[in-house]
Amino acid sequence: MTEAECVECGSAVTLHDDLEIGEIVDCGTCGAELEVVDVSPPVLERAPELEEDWGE
Amino acid sequence: MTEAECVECGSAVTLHDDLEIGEIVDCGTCGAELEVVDVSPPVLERAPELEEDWGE
Amino acid sequence: MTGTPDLYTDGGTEPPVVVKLGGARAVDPAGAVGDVAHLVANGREVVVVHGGSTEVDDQLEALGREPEYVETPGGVTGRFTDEDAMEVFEMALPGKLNTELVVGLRNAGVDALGLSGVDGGLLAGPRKSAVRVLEDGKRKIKRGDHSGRIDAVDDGLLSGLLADGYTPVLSPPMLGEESDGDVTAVNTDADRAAAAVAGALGGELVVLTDVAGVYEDPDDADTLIGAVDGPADFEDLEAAAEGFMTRKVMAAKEALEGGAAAVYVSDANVRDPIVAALDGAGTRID
Amino acid sequence: MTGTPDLYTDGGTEPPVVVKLGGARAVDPAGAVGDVAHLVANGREVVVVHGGSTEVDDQLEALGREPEYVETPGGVTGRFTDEDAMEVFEMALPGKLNTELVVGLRNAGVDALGLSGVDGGLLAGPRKSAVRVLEDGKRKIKRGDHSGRIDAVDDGLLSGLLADGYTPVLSPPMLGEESDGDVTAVNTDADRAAAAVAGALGGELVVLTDVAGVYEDPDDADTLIGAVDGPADFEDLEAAAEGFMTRKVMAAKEALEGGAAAVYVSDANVRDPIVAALDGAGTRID
Ligand SMILES: [Zn+2]
Ligand SMILES: [Zn+2]
Repeated sequence: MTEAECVECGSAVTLHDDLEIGEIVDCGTCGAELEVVDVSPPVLERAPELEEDWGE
Repeated sequence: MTEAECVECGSAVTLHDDLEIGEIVDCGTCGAELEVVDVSPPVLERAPELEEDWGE
Repeated sequence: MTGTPDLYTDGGTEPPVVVKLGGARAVDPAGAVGDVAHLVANGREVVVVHGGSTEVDDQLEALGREPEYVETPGGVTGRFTDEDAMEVFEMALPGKLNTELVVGLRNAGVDALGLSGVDGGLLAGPRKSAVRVLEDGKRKIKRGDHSGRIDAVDDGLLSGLLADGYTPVLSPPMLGEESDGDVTAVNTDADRAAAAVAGALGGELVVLTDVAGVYEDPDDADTLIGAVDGPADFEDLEAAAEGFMTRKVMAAKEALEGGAAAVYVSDANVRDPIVAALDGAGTRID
Repeated sequence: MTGTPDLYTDGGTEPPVVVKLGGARAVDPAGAVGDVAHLVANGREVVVVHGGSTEVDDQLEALGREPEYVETPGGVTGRFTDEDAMEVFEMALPGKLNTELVVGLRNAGVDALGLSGVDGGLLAGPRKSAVRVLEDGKRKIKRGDHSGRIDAVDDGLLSGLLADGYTPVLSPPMLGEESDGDVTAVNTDADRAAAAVAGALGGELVVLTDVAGVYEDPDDADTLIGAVDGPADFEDLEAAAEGFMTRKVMAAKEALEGGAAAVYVSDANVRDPIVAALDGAGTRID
């Protein structure tokens, strides 16, 4: 178990071990959706809002 | 060796054994270019004039 | 939005017909091709839009590659189009299918002219390279997608071609605009492309599919919804639509909001399928 | 055929420029793309024509198929395009290459719009399905080819697009007319397609290639032929041209006979290759 800081509220966010780049985790304190942009050490960024869309 | 009739002048045209459909033979009498359109029995037609052309 | 006939650029009172032909194998374009020829011969302006998702998969497989589909957290399944897949997409749609459809229409007497959404910037909008996906139960951001949603149609290009007697035959990709101003060919849904075109032209949109229309209960042929008129009806339609039909209904909504005169969802595999649709054979949405 | 300036449809005194970009790997379009942008920004009308034979071979090979070439009794080597090969041809040229070139030009600020010869019947002529070939020393008639020679260009379509500010980007196939009146997409040489377009538009044809121009002796860089003016000069040029350059020279002849203002054969791999060609860097034929 590792931790990283929520970029929205500054709280510590607990992360599981097999964390992958691109994964989305929720901040338990403020509820923000955070994207894992690096894993060693873990770095979180606000996850982009994306419309549900599709192509052919 | 087989023979077939030239469609241009009516002469007998001598043909070799391993004749293939599409092959062009010349009439020894009138010089016409003849296309082999069937092989058993051999049938000859006037070979079409075609421009030298090419694509990509 | 219909009712009172308006005068259109061709001097007639009928809006252009935008026909969406399927990419699904179930949708045989033969009947539709002859029907487009009838409409055009009778002076109607027609724009054809086609998809071709299964052809993309077939060509990917023929090249020894695996089509990649992703599921979004909302449950929508869609193609993930990376750079290599986009190349095959271009080969399958504007390459093979569009050329074949143009030739087929020309053999039926239609002066067909094929364009993809990148040509002349015909179908343009922001590129989306990141998608939210659900993978092994995990929500993830996946980057490198080539997709987008159309927010601009060059209707002047289409009107000009129609006025000159051509029948435009359109296909994805669209022109995806990057945040740095560059453009890229990107995937977009052909139903929604057809909807954007119908909206921009104020046309009637005919979406041909492999069922007779939208059903209240897809397992009961007697529950075909014939006409949808007004917001309350439309809510019922949205509730009734299931599976791939959800996308057709969303396209219908986008078309009408964009200015389309009416939308018809109808069966491709009947005689004269477009005329049948316009005559009320399937589901008509106003 | 040049000399006295005429007034063209755009009110200017300069004819459209028809630029033929190579399909050969040696011809890098990057310099040409920027150069087209310069010309268009300066008010010049430009039509781009491209080939892509090596891309067809690459895609055939990626699909596990063998490109088929035949030799004619006259010694000309050419692709034999059967139905399957035609499908791959459509994928490679109007599909992949045309889309990529249109996107590349749009990123350079050009309002590019791609068309193949089948679109709107732009490049049309009789289909030839039979070819005379030399196989194992035997002369044969081989049938099933998809090829043709352009005898009609829809110059009105091109003029209309140019007048509206678009830069057409054209590629084979052409529209092959069968003896029964049906049409089929068929292969045609892109140099000759460019020549037909330049003739129909009365334009200047710039054929970009991977050498500086036509040489009296290809092994001696000092023997570049700068200007060819009149029939006697042209006979010398025909005598000097060897290998693939024979086809460029034949295309030049067809362009001039069809009404082109001038033809330039010049190097693609220099800075501003089109402007350099127009300024006399390569071989100019009048
Ligand atoms: Zn937080
Ligand atoms: Zn004889």
